[in-house]
Amino acid sequence: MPRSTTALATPRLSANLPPETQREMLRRMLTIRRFEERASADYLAGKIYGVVHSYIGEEAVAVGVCSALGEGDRIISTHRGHGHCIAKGADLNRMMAELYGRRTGYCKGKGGSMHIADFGIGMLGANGIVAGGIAIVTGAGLAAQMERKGAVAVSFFGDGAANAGPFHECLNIAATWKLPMLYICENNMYAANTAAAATHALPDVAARAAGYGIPGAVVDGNDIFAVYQAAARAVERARAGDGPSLIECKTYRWRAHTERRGQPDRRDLAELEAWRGKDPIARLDQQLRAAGGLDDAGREAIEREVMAALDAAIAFAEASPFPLPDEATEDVFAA
Amino acid sequence: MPRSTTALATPRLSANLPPETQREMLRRMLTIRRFEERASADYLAGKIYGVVHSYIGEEAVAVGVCSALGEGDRIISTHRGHGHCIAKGADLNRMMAELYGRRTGYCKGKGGSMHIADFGIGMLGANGIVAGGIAIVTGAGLAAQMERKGAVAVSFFGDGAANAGPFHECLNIAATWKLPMLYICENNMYAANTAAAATHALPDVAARAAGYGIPGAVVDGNDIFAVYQAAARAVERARAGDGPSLIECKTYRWRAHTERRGQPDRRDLAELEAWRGKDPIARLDQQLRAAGGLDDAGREAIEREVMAALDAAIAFAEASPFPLPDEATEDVFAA
Amino acid sequence: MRELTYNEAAIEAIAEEMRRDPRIFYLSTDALPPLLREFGPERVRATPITEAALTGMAIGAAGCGFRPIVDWRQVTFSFVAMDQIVNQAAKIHYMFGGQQRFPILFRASVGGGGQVAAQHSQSPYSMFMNVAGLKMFLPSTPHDLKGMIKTAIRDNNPVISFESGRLNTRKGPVPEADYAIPLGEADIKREGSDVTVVALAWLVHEALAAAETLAPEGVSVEIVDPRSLVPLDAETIRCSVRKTGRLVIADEAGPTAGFSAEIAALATEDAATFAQLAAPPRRVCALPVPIPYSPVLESHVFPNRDRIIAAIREVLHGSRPDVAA
Amino acid sequence: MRELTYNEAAIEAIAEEMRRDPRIFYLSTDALPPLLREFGPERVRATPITEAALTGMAIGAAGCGFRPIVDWRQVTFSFVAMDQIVNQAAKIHYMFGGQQRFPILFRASVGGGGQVAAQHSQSPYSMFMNVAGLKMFLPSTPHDLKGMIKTAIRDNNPVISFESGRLNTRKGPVPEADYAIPLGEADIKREGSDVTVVALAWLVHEALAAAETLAPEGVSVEIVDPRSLVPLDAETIRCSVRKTGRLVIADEAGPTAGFSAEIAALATEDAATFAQLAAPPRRVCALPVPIPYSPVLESHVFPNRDRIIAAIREVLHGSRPDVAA
Ligand SMILES: Cc1ncc(C[n+]2csc(CCOP(=O)(O)OP(=O)(O)O)c2C)c(N)n1
Ligand SMILES: Cc1ncc(C[n+]2csc(CCOP(=O)(O)OP(=O)(O)O)c2C)c(N)n1
Ligand SMILES: [Mg+2]
Ligand SMILES: [Mg+2]
Repeated sequence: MPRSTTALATPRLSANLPPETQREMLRRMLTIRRFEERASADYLAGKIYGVVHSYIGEEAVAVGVCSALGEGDRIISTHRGHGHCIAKGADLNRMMAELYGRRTGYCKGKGGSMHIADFGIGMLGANGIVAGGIAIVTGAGLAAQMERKGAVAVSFFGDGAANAGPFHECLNIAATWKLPMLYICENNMYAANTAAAATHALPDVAARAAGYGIPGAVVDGNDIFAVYQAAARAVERARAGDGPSLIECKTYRWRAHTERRGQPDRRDLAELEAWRGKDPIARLDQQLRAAGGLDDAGREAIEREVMAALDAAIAFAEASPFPLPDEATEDVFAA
Repeated sequence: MPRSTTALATPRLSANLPPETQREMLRRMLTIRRFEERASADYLAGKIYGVVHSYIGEEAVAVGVCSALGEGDRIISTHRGHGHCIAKGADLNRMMAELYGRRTGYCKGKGGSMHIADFGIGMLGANGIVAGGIAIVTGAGLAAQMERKGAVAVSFFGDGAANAGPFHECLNIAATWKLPMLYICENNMYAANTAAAATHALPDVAARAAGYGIPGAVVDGNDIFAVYQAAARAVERARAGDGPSLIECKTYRWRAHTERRGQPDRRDLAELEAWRGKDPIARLDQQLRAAGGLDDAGREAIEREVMAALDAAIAFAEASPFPLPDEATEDVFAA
Repeated sequence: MRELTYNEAAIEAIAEEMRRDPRIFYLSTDALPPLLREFGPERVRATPITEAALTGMAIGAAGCGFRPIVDWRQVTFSFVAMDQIVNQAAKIHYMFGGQQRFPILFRASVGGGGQVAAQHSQSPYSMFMNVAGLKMFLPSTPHDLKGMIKTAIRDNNPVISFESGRLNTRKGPVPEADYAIPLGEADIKREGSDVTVVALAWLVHEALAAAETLAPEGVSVEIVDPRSLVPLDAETIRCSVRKTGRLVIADEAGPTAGFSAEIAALATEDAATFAQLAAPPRRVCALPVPIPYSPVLESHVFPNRDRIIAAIREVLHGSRPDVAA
Repeated sequence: MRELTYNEAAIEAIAEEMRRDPRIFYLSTDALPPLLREFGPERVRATPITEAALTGMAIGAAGCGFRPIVDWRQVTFSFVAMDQIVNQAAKIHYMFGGQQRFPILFRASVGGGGQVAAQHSQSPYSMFMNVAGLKMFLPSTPHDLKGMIKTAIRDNNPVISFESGRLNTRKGPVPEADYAIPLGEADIKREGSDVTVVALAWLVHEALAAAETLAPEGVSVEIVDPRSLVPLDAETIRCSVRKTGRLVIADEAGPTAGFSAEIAALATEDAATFAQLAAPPRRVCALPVPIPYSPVLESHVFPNRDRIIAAIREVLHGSRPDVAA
């Protein structure tokens, strides 16, 4: 890795990225990491309800892809949605308030972790249904094509979702209509407890792209530059009217499928340890330092900034009121 | 044509097929042709109800594939199902009686044209839902694998169905579990009035096979030997435990999507005429004659035989009683 | 007034709205020639046979400011899209705290009578009624269909237009002038005093025929056509039942947890209505079986004017001492 | 008697049947460890996330002589399989004239209470009840669940086992000896004389609590648990209502065209029952909204013992002169 089944691969561009951009990537990944650490802790502490799916370990995918997008571009997420929200620029206060079930949250406390959305920034929502978002965001791709403003739409989905019908229906439609789409498969090797190796005919989801005549690339999902490059090329292609691309990011989640007491992680611990060694954040940190773009002080400054924003979000959530019971009957229909 | 995207294509075997086998193929294709001619006429005459989808022009696909199957093998069909029934050896009397809505029909008059099935001969049914049969027959493939008797299962479906989710879900499962399956795409270039060219990213459905690591072949669906060869190789592979194959048969339907008065056929008439010139029956007839396996007398004998069987089926249907109204409440559940 | 068929009325409503609002586009596995001719292939798209994807794409496009129409054609085909309908379209506005509007019109042909057997003869609207977050209607006339489709297209939510296959070619008066019929208003298709028949779509016409047959016997039948299923005009129905004291519900669908069950429940659970109810409500529905092919069997399964007449006679004889009906 | 949780009872039933019959195999997107350990990966298959394909494959395998179990897990996920459920599984035996049997057990967890929001808190069983050709049940105790799953696995038709998520870890007595509970038999969970409460699953327990609260006031509550939704034991329900003269229906699902509407309809449309009904039937259901996430909102949406108590008080005051209740 990174290996590629198509034209998508290119010489490493990291050099071309200004250090401040690279530091911003680091800050975003770190924000996701710390947000998820806090979400898990607060979930186990009973301050967050229902179910939480942690994105820790996969930060380079969301941040790498979203770094290649503009404000007018739209994305959709999965049940594992916090990382995509943060990468697209969502407000931590309203995110945390939603997890806390407060009326100041993105969904007024109606959605929770699996349903955070911010249409204002082009984040079309997390989704509790595996593959449920692929068609919705493909509709956003159709909208972008009809709007003729050069916007693109991005579908994030897992290896598990790649075996579901909507993947096929939508890739064919997007390829046939040349929709400005990026299909980003986050292959973290598992669908809950089920290994991708046991449910996929081939190891690479990207190999399916050829069947639709579109580019399919496999990239190291823990190498933010590899992800960024592949995404940037695909965005270019989409904006040029040449249609969709499929990018498979090989990565791994560090925590169990969901945050739940007494739910054993059935994966091989050695495998987990090996992947923890490929921490995408440490990797960018080292690359930046090696290139002279970061030192201890700089890293600490970023850490402080991130923790300050997170503490503010927690404080905002804690201080926010719960909805009133009667608000449950509001928002069923739009006016 | 025949061109191939994989290893499936082989030197023509027609020479290896004994003439009586080839004459039997001709007889079956002719039976389908005459059955459909009569079904259309009787539909327009009001003796057959609901809707009828004619298989005329595509006979070589059903007969070519089923000629490569044994009794224990199972197939599933589509809304255009008469040809597959006849090719697998269904009883013309009970077929026609079903179309006539009689209690002696395969479904006691409950199913009609879109739902003829004969589990006794491994014909798992026509199906009114596009792509609706693909998963069902994949389950028959799983059954065959678990039965360990070397049987295979065959899914017939159209170009339209190839764009639907079940195609993808099932090909991946069959490839992953190495199920003894044949996926036969009857690409007649249209889904009702919608041209395949407008709904498929690539001209060849078979190109999608590579994404699952299985063989995918494109064959001339009007060349019964090409179809037979591809099917025979795929059956061999399936029985050997090597898993599924996808075979795309390029063909064309001669009549409108459904038999309905006042439903204009929106296809290009020149295109239709060109394909009528590629009549799979005339083609086999000529090849047989050229090889000395058929003369006028032989052909007439087959015609007489076919018409006799068809007349008998009509007579049987005509003579059969309609169900009693109360029979409508029977068969909702099995005992 | 000029007459249009039920189907022509639907197309006219859609064409008028598409002329008015460029954000409207139409997705279907078969592009309807009249719409395609006028609006072209970008706004009237012939799609792959992927109702699930079309439904999801409509949600996404709606969330981006468009106003899509998805023609599922037969309601049968909407079942492949059920996840997008139930898990996404119905819930997305609520789940996301109302931050975005999702204006979508879904079209689905329902009903039987064409000998197309179980899969293609379905009337499952109560399955959709049970899902909170979807509006829907099933009109009985070209006039009502046109007016309600126009309202639905202007609504900022997903709305399902169920359209009766049996009525497609039936003609009726449709004004030339622009008009819209609000959702949630039942229409009294015939006034009467002895019994209330709540009927849908084709059965409104069967009920009218039944009323004609019974009139000479001095039986006065009131026929209430809810037209809109969600929101449902319970008050007009209850009012009529309070007046007549008797209730028959006629629906082409099966009875079990059906539209007819909901009408029986909302009438009887209302104290004032219950107090006036002189006889048990009666459901005149399809037999609870899949729809068979053979005409002999199919016509036996579906309700009709004769069964409505029989039900009316029944409820007229059932009677409760305390209620002067 | 030894106690098992609701979930343990289900697994025990399945394991016992799998030991008995080698034709049974289990398809699910997550292989249940206890079953996988005992029966291995050929009979207990972890599959891709393709509930539609799994459902169709079960139909095909059943038609070839196997007896598959498909675990949809959350009923939410069954919606991607709705075409296979409604258009295929429910109709295939009938459509094909009964020529082949299709024995399949489908499992689906239903209900809310876990703050998992709209998509993962659904109770749509009435949508399935409306489809002719499917059997289904929703038990309230480990004992009933085990006995009904065993019956379902031995049934030669598709049967859906709806299982209440709220009850999963609730314990109850389950005999060691083999037993089966027939479908279509309601169970009177508590005898009483003043009012009939027809309740499902978790609400059976809420109704029992309500009955305890009201007993000291001299209110005698009869609690009928239908257990089986299709076939539905209308007679036991009607009998109870004829005895008490009053009916409250408690269901975690929304009311519209729901199970509760069907119970109200089948009770009131029966002349003998209608004649004894002293007050309008009352539905105690979830509010007709998608289920919200925040605990404050979620608990407001769902029915509970207090709302059952309030409904019982209401129907006890409503009264009809001609009926001596
Ligand atoms: C249609 C559907 N089936 C099952 C589930 C239950 N489920 C939730 S997440 C998940 C695994 C998803 O795996 P993947 O797509 O690889 O995403 P990941 O969790 O690995 O990020 C499953 C099976 C679901 N949400 N939707
Ligand atoms: C899910 C679904 N959507 C739509 C239809 C309506 N329909 C019936 S046949 C057909 C075209 C099928 O085309 P294809 O699969 O190529 O088969 P062909 O008719 O060409 O043999 C359509 C759209 C259907 N039966 N099922
Ligand atoms: Mg995964
Ligand atoms: Mg075709």
